Amino acid sequence: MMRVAEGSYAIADAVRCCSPDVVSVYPITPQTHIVEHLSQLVANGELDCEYINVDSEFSSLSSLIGASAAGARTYTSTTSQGLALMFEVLYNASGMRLPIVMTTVNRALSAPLSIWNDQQDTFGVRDSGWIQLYAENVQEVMDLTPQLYRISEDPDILTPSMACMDGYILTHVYEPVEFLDPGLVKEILPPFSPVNVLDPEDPKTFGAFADPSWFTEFRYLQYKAMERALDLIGKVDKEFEETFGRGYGGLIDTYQADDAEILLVSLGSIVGTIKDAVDVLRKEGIKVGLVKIRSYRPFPVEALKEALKDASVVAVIEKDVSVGYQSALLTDIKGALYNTSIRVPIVGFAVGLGGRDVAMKQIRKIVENASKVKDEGLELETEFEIFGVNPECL
Amino acid sequence: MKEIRLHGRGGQGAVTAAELIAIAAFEDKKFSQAFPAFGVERRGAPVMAFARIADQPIRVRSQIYEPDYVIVQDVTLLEVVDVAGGLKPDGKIMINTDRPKEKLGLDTEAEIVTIDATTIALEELGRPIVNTTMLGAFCGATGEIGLEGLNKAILDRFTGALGENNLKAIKTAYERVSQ
Amino acid sequence: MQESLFAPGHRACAGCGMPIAIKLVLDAAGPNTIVASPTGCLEVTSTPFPESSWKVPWIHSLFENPASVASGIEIALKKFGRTDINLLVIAGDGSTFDIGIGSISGMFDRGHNITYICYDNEAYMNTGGQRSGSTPFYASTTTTPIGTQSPGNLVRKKDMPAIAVAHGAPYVATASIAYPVDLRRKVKRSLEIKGPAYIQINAPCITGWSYAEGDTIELAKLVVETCICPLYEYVNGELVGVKKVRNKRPVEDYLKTQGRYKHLFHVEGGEEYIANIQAIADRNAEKFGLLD
Amino acid sequence: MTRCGVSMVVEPGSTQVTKTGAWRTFVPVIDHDKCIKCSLCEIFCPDSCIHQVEGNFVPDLDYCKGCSICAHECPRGAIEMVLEDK
Repeated sequence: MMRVAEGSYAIADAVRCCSPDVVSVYPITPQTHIVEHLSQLVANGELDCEYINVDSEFSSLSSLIGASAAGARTYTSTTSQGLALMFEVLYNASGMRLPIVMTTVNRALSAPLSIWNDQQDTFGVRDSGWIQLYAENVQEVMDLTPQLYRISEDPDILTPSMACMDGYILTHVYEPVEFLDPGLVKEILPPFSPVNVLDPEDPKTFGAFADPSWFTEFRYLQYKAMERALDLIGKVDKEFEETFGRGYGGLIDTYQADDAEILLVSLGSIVGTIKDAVDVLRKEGIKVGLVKIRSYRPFPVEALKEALKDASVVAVIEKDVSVGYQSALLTDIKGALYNTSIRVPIVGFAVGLGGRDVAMKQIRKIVENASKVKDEGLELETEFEIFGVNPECL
Repeated sequence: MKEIRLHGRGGQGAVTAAELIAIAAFEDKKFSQAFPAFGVERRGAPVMAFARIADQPIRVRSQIYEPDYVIVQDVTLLEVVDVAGGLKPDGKIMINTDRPKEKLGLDTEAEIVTIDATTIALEELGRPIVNTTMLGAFCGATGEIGLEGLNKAILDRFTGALGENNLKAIKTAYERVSQ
Repeated sequence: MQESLFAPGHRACAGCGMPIAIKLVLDAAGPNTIVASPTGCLEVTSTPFPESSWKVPWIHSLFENPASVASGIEIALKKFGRTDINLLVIAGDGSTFDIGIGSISGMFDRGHNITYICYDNEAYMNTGGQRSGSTPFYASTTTTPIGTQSPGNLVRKKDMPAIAVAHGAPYVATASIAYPVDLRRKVKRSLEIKGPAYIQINAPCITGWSYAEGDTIELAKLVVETCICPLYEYVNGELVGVKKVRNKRPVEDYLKTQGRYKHLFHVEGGEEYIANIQAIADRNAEKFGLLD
Repeated sequence: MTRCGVSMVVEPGSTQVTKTGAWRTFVPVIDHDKCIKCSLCEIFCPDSCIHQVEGNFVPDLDYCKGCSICAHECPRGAIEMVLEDK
């Protein structure tokens, strides 16, 4: 059934359809509406789960480590400072191969304190061993939720995952969405049946310490599971499409990309604005297209090679900066193409930091800059730009 | 696509009004989107919200800079906010005031629609909360959302006497601007 | 009266209790003071860049660490021989009761000469009113909402002052914005006593508690007069003073004025819940000897 | 804004550039004849905006948000909240 709902409310309902056993929460803007709606579902008896208000994000994820190890399907959500406080626990969850699913609302990191959206928080934990998928709109986050449980809990994967959604822009928007049918969700999401649980009948040790003769092997196995996830993400997206009639293209998606000379690469909610900009620019005769990244970890190298190989210039647009060297998605994409025969110039633009609005005219300017690279070649000093800085500061 | 910008003060329900526009438009079988100008403003501070209505799914997610319509819930905002900023010349601005429009000192080519929503809200709701009343004015002055859809959106949101009284306030405002 | 060290132009809600507490604390501490604060309403409403309401030096770092930041300030000042400066942490209850309690424990334990002020509005108000460790029984918050399966918060308010006393903090007190003379005196006393001090100030939140405009001080009085919030002070672990309640009011007088308790007057079992709150108030009256 | 590289701290008391009086709907009107100069209005004002000027307590309307705490707490009922015609 389609109706207008707030993004956070819709996500909470999607979580309900996945029947988590334990939900552990700590408030932080702009994630909070999700867990507030979940608490109301529990208070109304519409969601039968254990819901705990804990003392910090550190505790919320830590408590889910315990719950997941005890065999529960678990859920939490966080953002920004909360994700940073979880940093230590993130590695712990993935290292113990606990299939926790978390909605990670993207927000800038302090200082200066900002409650607004960018993606430095999740890019900052890209190496933590969590699957990261980024969504363009509320519907995509909703649909990702059961998909992530399915992927994370797969016995060949057993890796925690996060659905990344832009703070406010998606959490606080009201738009028409198709609500999930819990019955159909059950068709694609079997009950969680972990092999290893904390159980006195079959006592196992979780989180043993590993000396140098073993640590590498733990990481190797995680790395291999993440590689297998590359296939499963696409497969589950297809299964979802067959059941619900909505598919997202798997690891990446493209828009007007077939004959595009200028290819924009981006992820998250900005993708929608870019699609509208592409339509406008196409009407003006500019051959521009878009590659939308859905899966950032695992990183879809092969899919990207295929998508980018014929472009004259690639412009990466992301809400991230790696202070000291460019930005995460840009350097990853350059890295993916370096040892190939694809020699397309790649430029990057950090936009929307700390919630700065990204409108069509900024996308147009980025395309103009990229077009100049196409015609005149790449100048190394303009390879990466923090876009739209107040001239007083330059 | 039609774009609407709403100006109010924290606590006056500007975000709810934007949400109701989105729901009402959806009731009219259109696509819609509503969102606040995200801030840390507290009760009483000037706030903004936005809404879009279109025949196709809406993808753009930037704020609205050149609105077709502007709704101003509190006339005192005119002193502190450029409420008509970017408003399209063929657009409309709806302002809650009992002052004559020529005395508002608004710099816009767009049509100015005034309505004393505070008085209507006090009469029908007993409180000077004008967000729904102004939607009646928006509905009557622009036709971008239908009264029926708006009424349904209101009843989804407000139950009992509050819902009914809101419908009355909307109807009064709708009729006043439609005259 | 001197000009306030907390400048106007801050963005707190009209009628907010917190800035009243801050004003009174700074009045008592004076200009020779440094303040550390966590993330929260106080921080976002008083320091929107490039502005600040603070006329004393002030630092924000994170939500969970102001006690540790202040500890660092204190030892640096000691290194520079500047032991004459008043050092305050001013934090809300979310930071104090929950996420920052580890840092606070460390600060008490190490015995830093810092006065830790908690302005207590009994929930995470900056993020829209979620339950904190300070939320009292049966209050409706956005994460302990009313529903067919829930009458609001079902966990008692954490006794943070007792935790401070148990750490051996030499000065621990509770105060209220409705009693400004008492509040200022307690801040001054905490600064005279060497070592860590903890003062918890009841500060109503107009949006989170949902009450009528202008009632902020009235509610701050009622919570004391009903004995729900006893005002007391401990020096070196000994209870040395309480604010006597001359005319003890029934808890209903306090509860009925607030949206967060509205359900208690119509849900099934509401009377029992109110009786439970009354029992807490009665116990406070007896434990602290609030009545003559 | 301070140029990059230098500290991005701000000046003391600088929120005073923001006139929160713009938030107000009701304005306090003080009857100086009834006033007994107890200063409770000044003490309880969350916006530090009531001060004694030439003996009388007056709200600084640049900052007064119209919260009405002063009117509620005045022991003589000397303060009335009036709908402001801006």
